[in-house]
Parts: sequence; structure tokens; C-alpha cells
Amino acid sequence: MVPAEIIEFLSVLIYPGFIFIFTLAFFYEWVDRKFVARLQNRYGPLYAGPGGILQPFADFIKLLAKEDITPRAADKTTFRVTPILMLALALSTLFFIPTAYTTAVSWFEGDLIFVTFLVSILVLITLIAAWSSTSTFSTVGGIRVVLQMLGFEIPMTIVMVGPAIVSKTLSITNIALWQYTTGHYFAIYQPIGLIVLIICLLAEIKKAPFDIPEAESELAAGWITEFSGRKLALIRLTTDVELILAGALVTALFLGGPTGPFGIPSVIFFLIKTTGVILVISNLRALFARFRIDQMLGGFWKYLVPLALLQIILVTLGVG
Amino acid sequence: MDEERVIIPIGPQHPALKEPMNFMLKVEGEKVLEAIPNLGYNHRGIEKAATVRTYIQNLYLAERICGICSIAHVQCYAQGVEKLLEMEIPPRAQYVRLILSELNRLHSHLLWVGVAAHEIGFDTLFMYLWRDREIVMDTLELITGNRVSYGFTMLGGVRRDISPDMAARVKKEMKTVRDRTQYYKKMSSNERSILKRTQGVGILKPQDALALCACGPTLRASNIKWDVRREDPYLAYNEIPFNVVTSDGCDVLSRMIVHYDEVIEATNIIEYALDHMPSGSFREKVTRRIPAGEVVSRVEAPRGEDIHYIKSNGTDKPERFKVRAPTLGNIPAVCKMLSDSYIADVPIILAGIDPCFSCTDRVTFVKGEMGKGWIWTQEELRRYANRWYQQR
Amino acid sequence: MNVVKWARSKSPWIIHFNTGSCNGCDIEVVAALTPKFDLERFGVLLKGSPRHADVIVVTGPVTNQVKERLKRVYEQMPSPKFVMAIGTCACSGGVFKDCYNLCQGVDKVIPVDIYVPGCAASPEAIIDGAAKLLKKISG
Amino acid sequence: MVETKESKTGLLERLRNSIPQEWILSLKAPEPRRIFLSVKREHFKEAMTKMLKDEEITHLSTITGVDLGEEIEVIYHLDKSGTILSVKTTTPKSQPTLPTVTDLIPGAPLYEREVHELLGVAFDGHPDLSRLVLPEGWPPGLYPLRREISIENIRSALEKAKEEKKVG
Amino acid sequence: MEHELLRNLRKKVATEKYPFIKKKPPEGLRGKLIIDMAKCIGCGLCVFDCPAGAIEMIGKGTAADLKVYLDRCHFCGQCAESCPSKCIVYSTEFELANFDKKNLTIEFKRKL
Ligand code: SF4
Ligand code: SF4
Ligand code: SF4
Ligand code: SF4
Ligand code: SF4
Ligand code: SF4
Ligand code: SF4
Ligand code: SF4
Repeated sequence: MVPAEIIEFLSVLIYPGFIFIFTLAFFYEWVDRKFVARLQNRYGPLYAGPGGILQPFADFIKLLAKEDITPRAADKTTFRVTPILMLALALSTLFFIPTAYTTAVSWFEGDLIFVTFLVSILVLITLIAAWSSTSTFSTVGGIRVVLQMLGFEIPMTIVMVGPAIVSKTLSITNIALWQYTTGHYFAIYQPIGLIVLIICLLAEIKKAPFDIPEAESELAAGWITEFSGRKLALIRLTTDVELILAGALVTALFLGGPTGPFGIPSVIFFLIKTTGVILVISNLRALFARFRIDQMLGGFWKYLVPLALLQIILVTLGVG
Repeated sequence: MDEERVIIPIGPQHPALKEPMNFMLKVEGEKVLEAIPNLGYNHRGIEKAATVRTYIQNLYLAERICGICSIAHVQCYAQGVEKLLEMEIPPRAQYVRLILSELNRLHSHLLWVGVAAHEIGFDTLFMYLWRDREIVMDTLELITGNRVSYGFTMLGGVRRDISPDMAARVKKEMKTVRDRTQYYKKMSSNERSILKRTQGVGILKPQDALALCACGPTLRASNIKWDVRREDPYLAYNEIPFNVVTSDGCDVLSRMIVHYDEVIEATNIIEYALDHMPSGSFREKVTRRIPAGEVVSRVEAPRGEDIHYIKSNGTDKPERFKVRAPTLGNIPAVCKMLSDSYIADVPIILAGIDPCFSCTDRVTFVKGEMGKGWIWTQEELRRYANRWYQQR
Repeated sequence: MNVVKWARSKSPWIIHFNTGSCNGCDIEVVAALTPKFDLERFGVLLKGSPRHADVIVVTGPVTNQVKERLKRVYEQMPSPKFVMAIGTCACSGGVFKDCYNLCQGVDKVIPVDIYVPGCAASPEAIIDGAAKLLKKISG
Repeated sequence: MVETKESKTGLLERLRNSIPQEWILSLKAPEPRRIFLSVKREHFKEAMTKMLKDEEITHLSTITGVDLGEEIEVIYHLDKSGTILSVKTTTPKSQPTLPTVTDLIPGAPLYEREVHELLGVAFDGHPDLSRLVLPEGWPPGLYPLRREISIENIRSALEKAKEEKKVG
Repeated sequence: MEHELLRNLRKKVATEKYPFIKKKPPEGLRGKLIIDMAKCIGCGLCVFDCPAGAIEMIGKGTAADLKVYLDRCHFCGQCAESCPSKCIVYSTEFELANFDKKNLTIEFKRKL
């Protein structure tokens, strides 16, 4: 028999740990790019592996093998550490959301709150990273990241509470399970919450139309302008992990998590559901023009916060 | 300079500007206090080089002042030289040139709206527009053989004729382009995220537009009906019915609408011209020496009034060749639009005048302080200049 | 090592730099990215920051004013880096041969890996150049 | 001296009547919608002011400078309802100065700066005649569009300026 | 707009798979030029009129050889226009990208 420690170790390392998540991250980036390209009537990545499926992997390897420049003006330690820290944070957040199994790698009563907390920390680290590179593009980009957080954090937290109230638990794993056992999927009962959450997550992962911090046409590449080589590789990986994070969170809170009938392995359901969520996100990305930061903030406070509150009121009135 | 303000350099290799140009933006928070543009990156010294080349060689040099309105520049130049020769080019050549000019306008306008969409982060629309622009590029390639620099206009006429086959195909394509443009126009004026980014952005009031000598679609989007094709007709423009499109919004959205409408108008002009082409020769022989004299020639390039001044001393090389391309005429206007805007609006405002700096390459500075509109009076300019130099 | 070469040849990110071109080549570079030609098939992404780019795509005959900038951007790029000179102007200065404010071609300022002549180099010619360069990178 | 081909607007007639003869060196319309008016330098600003006001002209297309050898000719291309009115005046090359028109036409500063930079004409009263199109480090006093300056001259001057910069 | 997106999702991709599938270049495309030296009378007009100085004449008159620098040529077509004996033609070969500038010079020699 293999000792339990080794199984544990392997589960962290391979499945559903790092390797699984990284593979998934690359896969979803490919899905996203390919789908947007297709919507724009072109192929998108095509020659790296079949249908270009290895494209994100090739990008990653290439960046790893590239020279890694630290700008002279940058705060060296912070500049070096932040990309690693960000990836670590994104990964550990993912450990509290059920992915491959119906339960998350680690869970406890209240992890929902903890996850929102981790997400905010992630944003703050982005600001620090931007600040440490001391280029003006990065700084303005970094400030925008934080401004954007001020916009999406409140409505996001509020709508995440919706499912928690009904299922009477503050654990993401339990919320997912509750939906499966009762058959009450929140996507049906709390549609407003679902929409608000997806929009907020779009802002969180900084995808169009909320890619304001990276706005290519006005800020070079925003807060990531100065990062290159390995650091850039890690940052891109983080972005992809965040994409999974968004998909997994929506899946767990509103689509019943990695569960489904017929005794099919739960990971299949997870893949189907998250891919669905990611396709929706990609579609939204192709559908809109980028907003301006003040319009984004104004819009979130004017529309999303009231909508989120409305959802909660409906829930407490017993409609949800 | 105030240390607390962040200064963002934009360009010359900045993605927002496909052309080499440099803007220093003084910003506070998300607001632009002041923009100091510097356009000299593209000065090649064409005007000097033109004086040591023959009139024939200058034809190609003029074409390469700019690759986007190549037809406009070469038309303007050729028209000037032909006036010095006191010759009229054959009517058929006039029509062929006119069709080419309008095709040029088509591709340039579609290009611009695409770029504008890109600037507001709407890449899908950009992709669609450029995809449909390829139709126009294909027709240009069909007629001239090349996509960008056509080498088509010659002194005394054009290089090749438009055959009936070509004409039929061009007409078919024009219909597609018009339908697509109508769709995009409708879409752009309804899509909320586009309206949010363009409506009320980069305002240029009619009186400012006039005072700052703006031209082309920029001027017409400020509701001034002024078009060289109508005011000072050249080629066969006085034989062809067309509308001078204007819009009264004075903002980026209006500029977008004007561009769409001009595309639609241009497809109509092309169809009409193809139907009414006179027969006959398309080219006449021209001597190498050009009689002494001077001439001012102008055309309506896609971006507005393009004006050339040619002075001949009777040899085969011009004595003076002066070019004023439309973008330069619009720079004072864009400066006006920029001050007191949001950083996020800078790219779209800049793009709003449809800039091409390769023929412009000159520099200016803008001023403007937060909270205050500014009027370009000489007094203010002088004060600004003095302050600027003291602080350096 | 082979994986690295493979990855490099599959993921060329470009930065576009106009050094005083007539815009003809620039619009063709952009056209090469749009649906009809779609350079993203090859993994090409247009990047805004030189730090992220592998290939610098230079158009235009290099004016004196822009020379230093070109050098600086080139230096900012992390190696391995490649230079594509797009259009006759970038190759040699071409028709602007006796304009006083030029340094006649990109190779006078930074080393060029591949020359793509043409006026304007059509999107097909650009793709052809890119494909040749990628083939060389993959060894 | 006065030819009449210009017709539509009657601008030529009105100019002939409104501008005093002694200000004018020549006035002609070689083809439809083109008028060339040459005025004496002393009366240039007056004539300009009067014309802009009388004819309500706002649009200045551009300003061209031409080196005539002994003198520099400066041409202001104005637009009046589709007719280009080119107002010419000259200034001695040894000390080329002209009054500015920026106070009359807000869109003019760029064009004046360009003429200043390429031909060395100083415009009295212009707010800022700093570098416009030429690169930083361009040798001062080298005006590329002057006749006696050949392209070789410019190239060698640029080389020299570069060397001096290196040494200094 | 969503409608348009979905329509495009169903539509065939607009991309041409160049360089793997090549379409026929349009008639009149001006690519690499070819000089028929048998017909050339060595008048030098092509050299005289070329705006880019892309043609060089080595020798004089009917014995002269011609050298074309493709890295300077703008494919404008003036040399073919100017040539009195019509010996310059354009091929539609436009894929001229090269790693070395030297390979972009082509020489046209007279056969003796
Ligand atoms: S984006 Fe380019 S030009 Fe601007 S600061 Fe960065 S490196 Fe310099
Ligand atoms: S500004 Fe442009 S057109 Fe004028 S001389 Fe310079 S390069 Fe030539
Ligand atoms: S206006 Fe722009 S597109 Fe037109 S010739 Fe000039 S640089 Fe080119
Ligand atoms: S503004 Fe100038 S460079 Fe731009 S398209 Fe027009 S003529 Fe060409
Ligand atoms: S090669 Fe031709 S199209 Fe390209 S920049 Fe030069 S002149 Fe313009
Ligand atoms: S024949 Fe024509 S090209 Fe030859 S020298 Fe005489 S004028 Fe010049
Ligand atoms: S095509 Fe034009 S640039 Fe090329 S060699 Fe002939 S004349 Fe010269
Ligand atoms: S113009 Fe024709 S005949 Fe004369 S040298 Fe050139 S190729 Fe020969």
C-alpha cells in the first residue's frame, strides 16, 4: 500500500493539485482565445499543437527561457517576489473551491469569507507589484486595479452571500453540495446574483470590457508593462488561474459545483460547467467596448450594487 | 514643473499611435491637465528632396508622402503639374482617377473607424471592419495591381484602364461594402458601450473648428459644410451628384458617423462614375520639361484638405514643392479637444481626427489647465510660453 | 533545449515600431493581424511594451529624430530578440534616399534579422517573412 | 497687370477696389478660383487685417516659404468660399522678419513655426518659435530649405553636430 | 451585436491559410522585376527615371550590364514605363524576404 502521506503529496502536486490546475489554466486560456478569435471570424492560434491547443504552453515556455530584465529604477526585492506571491495566492484560493472532487482540497465553515478576503489581497499585491516597477504606466495601471476593486468588491461579496443564506452555510463546498442534494440550483433561483457575479468576476480578472488596468491603447500594457521573462510567465499563469477561479466560483456557487447524475466522475461535470462559464465570459469580452474607469465605477455603484442588494432582499423574503 | 503630477509619455512606439509621434501628458488622477505633443519623428525632408528630382520621380515621392492617402497626394501633385503644362487630361482618365480617389477614401475611412474601435477597446468591431475593408483592398488590387502604393496616376493620365469586367466586379463589391457599412453605422449608434466612450467626448465647437482651421471630416463633424470636392471641384466632381455629409454632434461619435456616411456616399459616387464613364484614351504624352510658373493645387484627401504648392523654373525639376497635409491642419483642433479630458479618452480623441503623422511631422504644444476651458489667444499663448521656459 | 526552440518559434510576440514610414507598411502590418490574414495563427500577439516582445517589426526609413528611440526600445527588449525590417524603406531608405533627415535603413541602427522588401510589403509578404524567420528560429 | 479669370465670387473685383493700389505689387487670377495677390512688406499686416475682416475669411490653408535668392517670399494660402487667395509678401534674406498673423488667425502658429524653422524667417510677435519638425540637436542657423544649402551640406553639418556632441 | 457574433460563429472563417494555401496573385501585381537583356539598348532611361536609385548600370551603351537592388526598389513600375524597348517586365513574385541584404541584388548580364 502506498502511504497516505504520498497520496496526499501527489494530490497536491498532480491531481487535483498543481499540474492539473496548470494544465487546466493553459487549456482555458486556449478556449478563451480560440473562441474570441472564432467570434471575430478568424482562426486564432492554429499551428502550435492540434488546433493551436499548445499555444499557451508555448508562450509559457518561451517566456521562461527569455532574459529577465529588472528595470534599474524598480524596487528589486518586491519586483521579484510579487509575481510568485500572486501565483501562490491565486492557487491557494483555488484550493478552497471544489474542482476535481465534490469537496474542495481544503474547506471549513466560513471559507467563503476567506476566499473573498484572498481575492482582495490578490488585488493589493497587484498594486504593490505595479508600484515596485516605478514606471508611470505601471503606476497608473496599478491605481486603476485598486479603483476597479472598489467597484466590484462590494456587489461581489453581497451576491456571494445570497447562496449562503439559503443553504445556511458559509462554506463553498457545502453550498455546492446543498444545491446537488436539494436540486435547487441557484442559477435558476437567483439569476440576478449570477449575472452580477459574472460581471464582477470579469472585472476581477481584468478582461474586456474591464481590462482598464491593462488598457493597451492608452497605457502600453498597464501595470505589467515592465515585467518580462519568467516574471511575465508567472503573471500570465496567474491570470489563467484566475480564469479558472472565476469559472470554479460561479460553478460552485450557482451551478452546483462538480456534481451531476449518473455516477460520472465529478471532474467531468466540473469541466463542462466551467467551460460553459468561460465561454460566456469570452463572449462578453468580444461583445463590448472597454469602459472608462469612471464609467466602470459609476456603473458598478449605480447598477450592480442595487441589483445585488435587490437579490439579497428577494432571498431574505424567501423568493430565492 | 509640478513634481506631484504624473507624466505619461505616449509614443512614438506607443500602441495608441501607429505613427511616430510623441505626446507628454501631464495628468492628475485620471484627468489630463496638459498635453505637449512633439511631432517631429517623421520629418524626412521630402520638400527638399523633391527639388533635386525630376517631375517623374517626384510622382512616386509624392505617393510616398503617405501610404494611406497615397492617391490624394499623387493626384494633388499631378493635377498641379498638369496645370503648369496647361493641359487637360482625357475625360476617361479623370473618371478613372476619381474612382481611385473614392476607393482610397473608402479604405482609409474603414481603416479609421476600425482603429477608433480598437482605441476604445472594441477589438471585435475592429476585426470586422478590417475584414470588410479587405474587399476594398481587393478591388484596388484588381484595378492597380497593388494594395497600398499604386503607381497608377501618371502625368497626363493613368497607367491602366478599367475594363468592363473590372467595372462589373467593383460595382458588385460596392454593394456589399455599402450594406455592411449601413449595418455598422446602425450598430455603432445603438451599442451602449460605444456611445459611452464616444458621445460628448472630444468636443470641438463649430466656431473653434473654423478658427483653428480644421478640415475634412473633423470639420464636417462640427457641422460645417465644407468639402474641397464641392467648393473647389477638381477631376469630374462637378459632374457627379453627391452629398457633403455633416453631423452636428461635434464629438467623436459624430466623427464616426460622418466617416460611415462618407463611405456610403463614396460607394454611390463610384457606382455613378462607373456607369457614366466617357470613352476614349486614358493617357496622354507629357514632356519632361515643365514650363515656368507657380500653382496651388488642392484635393479633398480622406482626412481633409490636402494642398500642394509647386513652383517651376522651366527645367525638369521643380524649384519648390510644398505640401500641407490634412492632419497638420487638424492638430490645433485636436489640442483643443485634448485639454481637460480623461486619460482614457486620449487615444480616441487623438484617433478622432484620423491622424496620420507621416505627412505631418510637425510639432506643437497644447496647454490647458484643469477646470478651465481655454481660448487660444495670443496673450495666453505667450504667457504660457513664458511660464514654461521659466520653469525649465 | 528543443522544447525551448519549439516554444520560441510558436510564440513570437511582436512590437511594432514606425520609424518614419509613410504609413503604408504600417497599415499592412496591422492588416496582417486582422481576420483575412490572422497572424495569431502563428501565435503572434501584438504587444504594447517592448519588455514583452520577441520580435520588433520596424517600418520606415529611420529619421534622425527617432533613431535614439529605436535603439532604446531595442535595448529594452529581453533577449533573444529579432528584428524584422518591413518594406523597402526599412531595408534601405529606398525612395527617400536623398532626404536629409534620414539614416537610410534600419540596419544602420540595429542589427536586422530579416529583410522584407516591398512597397508596401503586402500582408502576404509579411507573413512569408515571418514564416521564414520562425523556421530559422526553430532551427 | 490684372487678368480676370476668377469669376464666381467676384472676390478679385472687390480686392481690387478695397485694397489701396500703392500696397499692391501685383494682383492676378491665372485660372478659376485661384488669386495671387502680392503686397508690399510694409503694408502686409494692414492688408491682411483688412482682407480678413472685409471678406470674413477664417481659413488659412498653409503658409509657404520660397527662397528667391536675395529675398524670401512668404505665401499665405487663404480660402474664401472655394477660392484660394494666395497672399504673397517678401522679406530680405539677410534679415528675414515679418509680422505675425497669429493674432488674426488662431490656426496659424504651426505654419509660421514651420516657415521659421525651414527658412529662418522670424515672425514678430509670435508666441513661441521653438523647434517644430527638425530633430533635437539640429545645428542652429541651418535652414534646410534655403537655396544655397544642398543636401550634402546638411548631411555634413549633421555629422559635425553629432561629433561636437560626443566631444562635449 | 450579439446576433452578429453568433452569425460569425456559424460562418466560415475569413482567414486565408497563407502561406500553406496560396491564391493566385492579381494580374498586374508588380513583384520582382525581370530585364530582358537581349532587347536592352543600354539607353539608361530606367536608371535616370528610377525614383529610388534601384538600378545601376555597369558599363556603357549596348554593352552595359544592369544591376537591380531589390532592397531599394519600390516596385513603382516607372522603369518599365520609361524603357523605350519595353524590355522590363514584372513578375508576380513578391515573397522576397531574405536574411541577407546581399541576396536582394540581382544582376542582369548580357550573354556574349
Ligand atoms: S512604453 Fe515604451 S516609450 Fe513608453 S515608457 Fe515604456 S518603454 Fe518607454
Ligand atoms: S514635414 Fe513632411 S512633407 Fe514637410 S518636409 Fe518634412 S517630411 Fe516633407
Ligand atoms: S495623411 Fe496620413 S495616410 Fe495620408 S499620406 Fe499623410 S501620413 Fe499618409
Ligand atoms: S492626413 Fe496626410 S498622411 Fe494622413 S491620409 Fe491624409 S494625406 Fe495621408
Ligand atoms: S516601403 Fe513603401 S509603403 Fe513601406 S514605408 Fe516605405 S514608402 Fe511606405
Ligand atoms: S532623351 Fe530625354 S531623358 Fe534622354 S537626355 Fe534627352 S531629355 Fe533627357
Ligand atoms: S520599379 Fe521603380 S523603384 Fe523599382 S527599379 Fe523600377 S523605377 Fe526603380
Ligand atoms: S530603359 Fe530599357 S533599354 Fe534602356 S537601359 Fe533600361 S532596360 Fe535597357
